[in-house]
Amino acid sequence: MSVTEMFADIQGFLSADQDIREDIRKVVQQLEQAAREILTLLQGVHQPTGFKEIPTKCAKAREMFCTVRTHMADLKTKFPAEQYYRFQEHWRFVLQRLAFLATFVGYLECEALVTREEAAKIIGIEVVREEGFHLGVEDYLAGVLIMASELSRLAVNSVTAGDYSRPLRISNFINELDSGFRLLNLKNDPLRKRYDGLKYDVKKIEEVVYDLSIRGLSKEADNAGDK
Amino acid sequence: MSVTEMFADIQGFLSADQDIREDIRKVVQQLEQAAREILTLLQGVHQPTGFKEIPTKCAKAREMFCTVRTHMADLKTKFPAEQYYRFQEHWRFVLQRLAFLATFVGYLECEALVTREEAAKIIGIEVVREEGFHLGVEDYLAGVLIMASELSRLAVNSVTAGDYSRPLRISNFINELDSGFRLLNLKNDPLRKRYDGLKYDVKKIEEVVYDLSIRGLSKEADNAGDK
Amino acid sequence: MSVTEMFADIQGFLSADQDIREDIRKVVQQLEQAAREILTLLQGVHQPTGFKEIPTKCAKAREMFCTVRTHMADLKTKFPAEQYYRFQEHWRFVLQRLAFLATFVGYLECEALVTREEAAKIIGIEVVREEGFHLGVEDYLAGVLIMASELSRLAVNSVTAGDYSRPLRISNFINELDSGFRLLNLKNDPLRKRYDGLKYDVKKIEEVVYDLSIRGLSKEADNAGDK
Amino acid sequence: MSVTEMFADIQGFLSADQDIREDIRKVVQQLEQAAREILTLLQGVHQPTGFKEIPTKCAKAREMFCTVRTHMADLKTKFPAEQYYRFQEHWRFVLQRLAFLATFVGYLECEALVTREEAAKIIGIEVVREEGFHLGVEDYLAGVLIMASELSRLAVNSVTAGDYSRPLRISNFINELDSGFRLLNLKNDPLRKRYDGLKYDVKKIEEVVYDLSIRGLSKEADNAGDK
Amino acid sequence: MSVTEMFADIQGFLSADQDIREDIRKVVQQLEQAAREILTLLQGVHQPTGFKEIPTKCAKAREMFCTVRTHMADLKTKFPAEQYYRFQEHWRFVLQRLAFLATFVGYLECEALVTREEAAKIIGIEVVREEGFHLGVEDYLAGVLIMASELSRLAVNSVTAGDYSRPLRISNFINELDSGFRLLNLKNDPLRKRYDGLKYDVKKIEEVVYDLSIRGLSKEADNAGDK
Amino acid sequence: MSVTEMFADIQGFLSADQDIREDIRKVVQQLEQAAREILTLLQGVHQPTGFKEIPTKCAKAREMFCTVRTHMADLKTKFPAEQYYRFQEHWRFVLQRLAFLATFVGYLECEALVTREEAAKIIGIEVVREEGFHLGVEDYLAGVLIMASELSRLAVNSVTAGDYSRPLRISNFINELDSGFRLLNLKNDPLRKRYDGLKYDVKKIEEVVYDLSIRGLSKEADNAGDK
Amino acid sequence: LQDRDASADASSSPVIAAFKVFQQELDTKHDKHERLVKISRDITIESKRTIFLLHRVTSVTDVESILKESDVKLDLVRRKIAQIAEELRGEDIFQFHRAFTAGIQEYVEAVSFQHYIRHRTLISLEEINAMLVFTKAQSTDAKEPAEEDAPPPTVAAVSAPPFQVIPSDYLLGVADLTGELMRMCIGSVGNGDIDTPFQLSQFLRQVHDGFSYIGNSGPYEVSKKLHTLRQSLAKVEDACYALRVRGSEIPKHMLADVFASRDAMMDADEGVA
Amino acid sequence: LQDRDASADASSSPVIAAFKVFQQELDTKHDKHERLVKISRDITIESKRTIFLLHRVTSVTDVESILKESDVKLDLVRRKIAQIAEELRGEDIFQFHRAFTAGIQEYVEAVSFQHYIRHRTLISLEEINAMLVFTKAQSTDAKEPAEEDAPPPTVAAVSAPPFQVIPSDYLLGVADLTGELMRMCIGSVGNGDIDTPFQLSQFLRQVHDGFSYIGNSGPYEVSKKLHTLRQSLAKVEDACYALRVRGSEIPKHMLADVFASRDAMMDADEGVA
Ligand SMILES: [Mn+2]
Ligand SMILES: [Mn+2]
Repeated sequence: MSVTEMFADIQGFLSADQDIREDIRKVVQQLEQAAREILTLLQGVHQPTGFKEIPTKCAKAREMFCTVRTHMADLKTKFPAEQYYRFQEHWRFVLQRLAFLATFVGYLECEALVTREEAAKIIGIEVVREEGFHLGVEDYLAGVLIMASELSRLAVNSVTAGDYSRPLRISNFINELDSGFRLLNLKNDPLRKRYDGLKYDVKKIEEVVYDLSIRGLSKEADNAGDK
Repeated sequence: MSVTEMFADIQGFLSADQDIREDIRKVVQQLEQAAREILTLLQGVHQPTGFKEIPTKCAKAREMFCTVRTHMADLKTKFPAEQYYRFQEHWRFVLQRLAFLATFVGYLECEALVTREEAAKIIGIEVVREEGFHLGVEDYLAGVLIMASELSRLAVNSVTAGDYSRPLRISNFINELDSGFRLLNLKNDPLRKRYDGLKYDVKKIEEVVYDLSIRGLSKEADNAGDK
Repeated sequence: MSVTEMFADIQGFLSADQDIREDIRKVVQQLEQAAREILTLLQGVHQPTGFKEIPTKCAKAREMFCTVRTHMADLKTKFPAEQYYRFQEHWRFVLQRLAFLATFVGYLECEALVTREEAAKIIGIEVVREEGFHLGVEDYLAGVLIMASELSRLAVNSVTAGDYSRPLRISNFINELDSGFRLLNLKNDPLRKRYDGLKYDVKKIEEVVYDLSIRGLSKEADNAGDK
Repeated sequence: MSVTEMFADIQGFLSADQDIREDIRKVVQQLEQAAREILTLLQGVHQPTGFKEIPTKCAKAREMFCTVRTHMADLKTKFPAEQYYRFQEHWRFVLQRLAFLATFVGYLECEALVTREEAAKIIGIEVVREEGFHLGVEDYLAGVLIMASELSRLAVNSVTAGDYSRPLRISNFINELDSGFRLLNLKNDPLRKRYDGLKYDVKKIEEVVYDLSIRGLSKEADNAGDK
Repeated sequence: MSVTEMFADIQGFLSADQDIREDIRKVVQQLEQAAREILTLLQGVHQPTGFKEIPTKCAKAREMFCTVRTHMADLKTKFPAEQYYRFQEHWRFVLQRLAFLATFVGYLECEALVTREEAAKIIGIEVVREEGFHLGVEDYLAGVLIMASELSRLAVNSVTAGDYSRPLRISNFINELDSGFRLLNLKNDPLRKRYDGLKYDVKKIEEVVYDLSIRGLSKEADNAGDK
Repeated sequence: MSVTEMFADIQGFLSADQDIREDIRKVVQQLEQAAREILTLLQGVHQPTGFKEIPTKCAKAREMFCTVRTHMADLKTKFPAEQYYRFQEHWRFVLQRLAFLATFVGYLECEALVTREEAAKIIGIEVVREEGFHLGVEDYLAGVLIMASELSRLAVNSVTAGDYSRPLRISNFINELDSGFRLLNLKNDPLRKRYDGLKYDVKKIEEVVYDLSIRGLSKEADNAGDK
Repeated sequence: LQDRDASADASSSPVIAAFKVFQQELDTKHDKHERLVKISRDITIESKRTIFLLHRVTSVTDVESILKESDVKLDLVRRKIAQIAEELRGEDIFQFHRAFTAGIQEYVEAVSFQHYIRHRTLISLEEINAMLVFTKAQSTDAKEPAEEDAPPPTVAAVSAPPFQVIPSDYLLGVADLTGELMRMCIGSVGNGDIDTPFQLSQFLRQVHDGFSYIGNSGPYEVSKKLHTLRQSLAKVEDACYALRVRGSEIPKHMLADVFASRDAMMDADEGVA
Repeated sequence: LQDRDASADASSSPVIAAFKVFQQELDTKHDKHERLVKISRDITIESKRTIFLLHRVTSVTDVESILKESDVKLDLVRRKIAQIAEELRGEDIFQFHRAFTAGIQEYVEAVSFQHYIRHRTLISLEEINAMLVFTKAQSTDAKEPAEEDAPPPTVAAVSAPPFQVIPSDYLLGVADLTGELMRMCIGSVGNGDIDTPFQLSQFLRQVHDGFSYIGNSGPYEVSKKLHTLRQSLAKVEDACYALRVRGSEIPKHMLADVFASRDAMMDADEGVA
C-alpha cells in the first residue's frame, strides 16, 4: 500500500467518525423532545387537581416511554456497541433526565425506588455494561437525585392540595435514600455536588412534616388512614 | 432488594472502578519506563559513530519491544476490552510514544513508512477497534509526526557524520508524508497542531539538501551510489 | 487600488461604524435613565403601604413611558432601519428591562399578561421586524421572565401587607406562564438560562401558598371574596 | 550620558519607588490588623447575648478607631499627597473594610446611615480629593454595601435571638438604601457587581419580615412597643 | 441630609468622573490614530527598498510627531494634573507605543539610544513627575523594549536587503541595552516579562551575526567600509 | 482555653512566621543582586573580544563569589536549620541561578562538569541535607540545565569569534549531559520541563557543528590542533 | 381553589395561545439558523479544500491547471453562498450573521489566496462582492461542473439576490490568508523557488502594515488576529533571510544545475503523490 | 572527531557516574514521596469514613456507641500517622509536607468533629499533637482492634517518633470542620433536635470570628476557605432562624407530643437503614 493510499484510507476513518457523531446528535435531539413531553405531563401532579390524576398521568407517561424506547433502539444502531464510552458525552445529559423521569413515574405509582434494572428497562436499555448501551451507575444516581428534589416540591404542594399524609411518606422515603447515599464513598465529582443538594431537600421536607406535626395535622392524616 | 442493599451494591461498582484505574496506572508506568529505554538506545543514531551501528541498534530495539508487548498484554487484562475508550486517557501519551518508536525503528531498518498494522503488531496490540486494545488512527499519526521531527534532526547529523546521501532520501520520504497529511481534513484538534510542525521539519531538511546541492555534495553522494 | 488604499477605505468604513455606535450609546443611556426611574416608582408596590397605591403608581408609570417613547423615536433615527440586528447588542439590555416594566405595569393593572403587541406599543416600537425597530420574541419573553421573578417577590410582600388572596392569584398566573414556556423548544441560549430561574420563582410562590394554606389563611382569603 | 549611567539613574528611581511601596505595605498591614480586631468585636452582635451589648460594643469599637486614625496619619506620611492614585491599590481593600466598619458602628448606634463625611472622620481621613488622603465615593459605597449584607445577616439572627421588631426596622433602612442606589448610574464596574448583591439582601430581609408577619409575630413586636 | 439627597450628591460625583473619562478616551483615540500612522510609516524600513529611504522616513515621522504633541497638549487639559495616576490606565498603552516610536526614530537617525528626556520632548510631555503629565520610567522602558524587538526584526531584514554590516551594529547596541537592563532590579511586574523577551532578541541577533560570519559575509561588510 | 484564645495563639505563630519570611526576603534580595553582577561579568564571554578574556573573567567571578558566600552565611542565621524546606521557595530561584553561575565558571575554566560538591563549596553551602543549608539535587540539576542553554549560545558566538573548535567540544559535553539526564526518571515536575528545553540546545549545537562540517571548517579546527 | 383549576385547563388559555405563536416563530427562526449553519459548514469545508489544493502550486509546474480546478471548486462554493442569499431574502442579514460568518471568512480566505496566486495582488472587497451577484445565467453555468452529487440549489432557475460580504468578515478572511501565504512561502523554500518567498514577504509586509494601520480601531476579533499575523510575517522574513545567507554561498555557475536537479526530484515525487 | 567517539562510550564518563548517583537519590526521594502520598490517601479515606459515621449521631439515640466506634477508627488513622512519622525519621518534615498535608488536614477535620460531638468545644492544636506521641505501649494497644486486614505497621514494637501537626494544617482542617458542622446542623433540624442547631450556631460563630481575626494574614489556602466558611455559617444561622419562627407557632401543651411522634418515626427508620 502506498503512503497516499494509506492516508486516503485514514481520511475515510476520520470522515466516518464525524458522520457517526452527526447521526447521534440527531437522535439525541429527538430523545430530548420526548423527555420534555413526559416532563410537561408529569409536572401536572403539582397542581391541586393533579393529585387525583396521578394514576392517569402515570399511565400516560408509561405510554410515552414507548417513543423513548424507539429512539433509544434507533440510537443504538448509530455506533458500534463497544464504543459506548467513545460517544457517551452526546447522550449523557438526556440519559440522566430519562432516569429521573423513569424513577419519578415509578415512585408516583407505588411510592418505592425504581431499581437501576427497572429504570433501564423503562428507558429501553441494558443495565450491564457488557451487554451494550446501558444505564451507568452515575447516570442512574444523578436521575434519582433530580427525583428527590422534585419530591421535596411535591411534599409542599400536597399540603396545599390538602393531602397531609403524603409528606410523611415522602419524608421516610427520602431519608432512606439519604442513608443509601451515605454508604457511597463519593469523590469530588459532579455526583458529589448533586448529592450535597439532597440535604436541603431532606431539610425542606422535614420542615413540612414539622409544620404538620405542631398543628396535629399529621395525626389527622394518620387517622384518615390512606395507606 | 432493599434500598440499603442496592446502595451497597453500587458502592461495590464504584470501588471496582477506582481499583481498575489504579491497576492501569501501574502498568502504564512500566510501559513508560520501557519506552524511555528504547528511546535512549535509538538516540545513539545521532552520534557520528552511531550511523554504522544502526542495524545493531535496531535489532536491539526490536528485542526491547518484547518487554513492551509483555506489558501491553498485561495492560489488556486490567479492564474489559469494550471499555477501551473509558480509560483511554491513561495510556494515550505512552501509546503515541510507542507508535513513534515503532515507526522510527521501521524507518531506520528499511527507510519506509511502517503501516499502522505493522506498528500495532510491533507494540503488541490490534489495529481494528472491534478486536479490542488497538492503535487508533490519531495515535498512530501522532507517532508518525514525532518521527518526522526526529528525522529532520537525523538529516542534519548525517551531514556531520559525512553521509551526504541520507538527507536526500529523508527529504523524499518526508515530502511523501507531507503529501499524505495534506489529504487529511484535519479539524483544529491536537493532531492539526502537531501537523503544522511538520512543515518546519520539511523546511529544515530542504535547507540541508539545498546546502548539499550548492556544494555539489549531493552529486558526490549520487555517484557514491548507495540506493 | 494599492493595498494601502484598500485598508484606508476599510478604515473609513470602520470609523463611520464607530460613530453610529457612539450616537446609539448616548440615546441608550437616556433610555436606561428613564427605565430606572419607572422601576424606582414601581418598586414602591412592595411596601406595605404601596398596595393601596397600585392604581396611582400604574397611572404614573404610564405617563413616564412617554419619555421612553420619545427616546425610542430618537434612537430609530440613529441608524439605517434594516440594520437593527447589527447594533442590537447596544439596546438589548434596556429593551428587555422596558419589556419587563411594560408587562409588570400591565399585570398590576389587570392581572393578565400584556401581549407582545401591547408591550411594543407601550414602549413605542413595532412588533414585526419588517416594520423597523421592533420587540423581538426573545426580548419580550426575557422581559416576561424578569416580571415573573418580581411577582414571586410580590407574593411574599403581599402576605406581609396582609393581602392573603393575591399570592394564590399570582400562583395561578405563574403556573400558566410556566406551561407556556414549557411549549417552547429553548436551545442553550440566554433565554434558556433565564427560564431555568422561573422554576425557583414557581417553587417560592408554591411555598407561600403552602404557608397560607397550612394556616387556613387561604380559605380566609376565599371567604373575603375575590377582590 | 552613557547608556550605563542612564540605567543607573533609572535604577535609582525604581528603588525609591519600591521603598515607598514597602513602607506603605507595612502600615497597611497594621491597618488590616486593626480593622480585623474591630470586626471581630462587632461580629459579636450576632450572638444571642450580643444584642444587649450593642452599646458597649459600639463604644469599644469607637475607641479602637483611634488606632486606625493613628495608622492612617502614619500612612499619609509615606508618600507625596498628589500620588494618592499611584499607590491606591495598596490600601483600597482595607479602606473599604474600614468604611464598612464605620458605617456599621454608626448604624448600630442610631440606626441611620453614616454619611461619607462622618465615615471619613471616623477613619481619620479627608472627604475631598483635593485635601489629600480621602475616602472616595466608590470606596464609601463599597463599604455601605458590605454593611447592607451584614444587616441582612443581623435581621436573621435577631429573630433567632427573639427580637422580632428589629428586622422591620432593618427592612425599612435597606429599602431606603436600595432607592438611593437606584439613583446612581453605575457602569459595569466592581461597584455594580456588589450592588447586584444588595437585591439579594433586600429579598432576604423581606422574607424574614414575611415569616414574622404570617405568624403574627410582627404584631407581637408592635405591641411590645418599639425597641 | 437625607439618604436621597446624599445619593443625589454622589451621583453628581460619579457623572463628573464619567465625563472626564469620556473626554480622555476621545483624545486617546486620536493619539492612537496618530501613533498608528507613524508606525505604518516607519514599518516601511523593513522593505528592501526602505533601507535607502530611512532618512526621509525619519524626517516625515518627526513632522508627524507634531500632531502627537498637539493631542498631548489637549489631553493635559482634560483632567486635574495631580490626578495623573487616577486616569493613567486610559493612556498607558498609547504612551508606551509613542515611547517606542520616539526611540525607534532616534535610533534610525543616529543609531543611539534616545534618552527619557529626549523621548518625553518628542512626545511633548514632561520627564519629572512633579511637573505634571510625564513619561514615567516604566513606560519609557517598555517603549525601549518594544524597539529592541523591532531591531531584531530589522537585523534579519537588512541581511535580506543585502546590508551585511547593519546587523553587527544592531548587535552591539542591543548588547549595551541588555547590560543596562541587567542593572535594574525588576520585580515580577509587566516590565520584567517584557525584559525576558529581550533575551530572545539578543539571541536572535547573535544568530544573524553568526550566519554572516560563518559565510565570511561579515568580513565582506567590513571591507565595504563601516556604514 | 477559649476559641478566641486559641486563635490568638495561632495568630501569634503566624506573625512570627511572617517575620522570618520578611528577614529571609531581604537577604535573598542581596543574593540576587550579587548573582546579577556575576552574570553581567560572565555575559562578556559572548562578545568576540571576550574569548581571550575568559580566564580573567573567571578569576574575577571567583572573587565575586565571596560576597555570595557572605550573604549565604547570613541567610543561614535567619531560620532554624532543620526547617530548610519550609522556607525553600524564597531562595530556590536564586539558588538555581547561583548553581548555574558556579557550573558555568567551572566549565569555562576547564571544560568539565563542576560536581555538586564543588558547586556547593563555591556557593558556600553544604551538599548533604543533614548538615544544614544545602544544594539539593534538583537545584543543582536546574543550574546545570541553565548552563547548557548558555553553552548553546556560546557555541554560536564562538563561531562568530572565529573559534571553530569550541562548538565541537561543547557538542560532546552537551551530549554527555544529555545521556546523563536520560538516566533520570523525571516526573512531571519543573525539572522535567527544563530538561525538555535541553533537546533544543542539543539540536542547536548540532546545527552549528553541521554548519562547520559542511564547510570543512571543523577539519580546519582539528588541524589547528586541540584547543 | 376554583380559579386554579380553571387555569389548569391550559388549552383555552390566551397565554397558551400566545405561546403557541411564539413557539412557531422561534422554531422557524431556529430552523433557518440551523440551515445557514449547515451551509456555512459546507462552505468552510469546501474552501479549506480549495486552499489545500492551491498549496500544490508550490510543487508542480502546471500552475494553470490547479488554478482552473480551484475555479471549479470556488464556483461550487459560490453556489452555496447563493443559497445563503436565498435564505436571507427579505431578512436583516445581521440577524443571522453569526450563523454563516465562519463560512464566509473561509471563502474570503480561499478566494483571496487564489487571487494572490494568479495576480500577486490583494483582492478587494468590491471584487469579492462583484463575484457574488447571482444572475440567472450564472446559476445555470454553475450547475454544469456538478459531477459531485451536491443537491440542486433551492434557487433553481431563478437568480438569488446578491450577497454582500461585510468589511469585518473580509478583514478576518484576509488575516487568515496571511497564515496560508506563510505556509506557501515555506513550501516554496523547500522547492527551491527563490522568487516567491521574496515577493511574498513584501506583500505580507504590506498587508501587515495595513492591519497595524487599523490596529485596535476595528472589531475585537481583528485585533485578536494581529499577533498571529505578526508571527506569520516573522516566519516569512526568516525564510527570506535564510535564502539570502545560504544563497550567498552559491557559485554562480552552479545555479542552473541546482534547480535542474531539484526539478527532477520534484517531478519524481509528483508521480507518487 | 575522536573526542566525540570517546565520549560516546558513556560507561566510563565521570558525568554518567555522577548522574547515576543523582538517579538513586532522586528515586529514593520519589519513592518516599509516593509512599507518603499513599499513606496520606489512606488517612483521607479513613478520616472521611469516620466523619460519615459520626454524622449518624443526629439520627440515633445511642451516641456513645458511635463515638466508641469512631475511636477505633481514629486509632487506626493514628497508626497510619505513626507510619508517616516513621518515614520522616531524621528528615526535614517540610521536604515532604506536600505529600501528606491532605491526609493530615482530613484527620484534623475528623478528630475535631469527634471532639466537638463529645465535648462541644474546639480541640486545640496541642491536644491534637498530644495524641500523636507514639509510645511503645500505644502501638501495641493500637494493634488490638485491627480486625481489618491492615498491614502491620512497619513500626513494629519500637515506638515511632512523635508527629507534629503544623498550624496551617490545623487551621485548614478546622475550616473544613465547619462544613461538617453545618451538615450536622441541618441533619439535626430534620430530626427535631432543637438544641444542637442553636449550640452549633454559637460555636460556629466563634470559629468564624476566629478565622476573620486571622483574615488574610495566614497562608493563602486559609483565606481561600473563608468564603465557604461564611456560607456554612449562613446556612446554620438560617436553620436556627427557621426553627425559631416555626417553633413560635407551637402550642406549649403539644410540645411533648410532637417529639414523641418524631422519635417513634425515627426509630422505625433505623430499623430499615
Ligand atoms: Mn487557513
Ligand atoms: Mn469534609
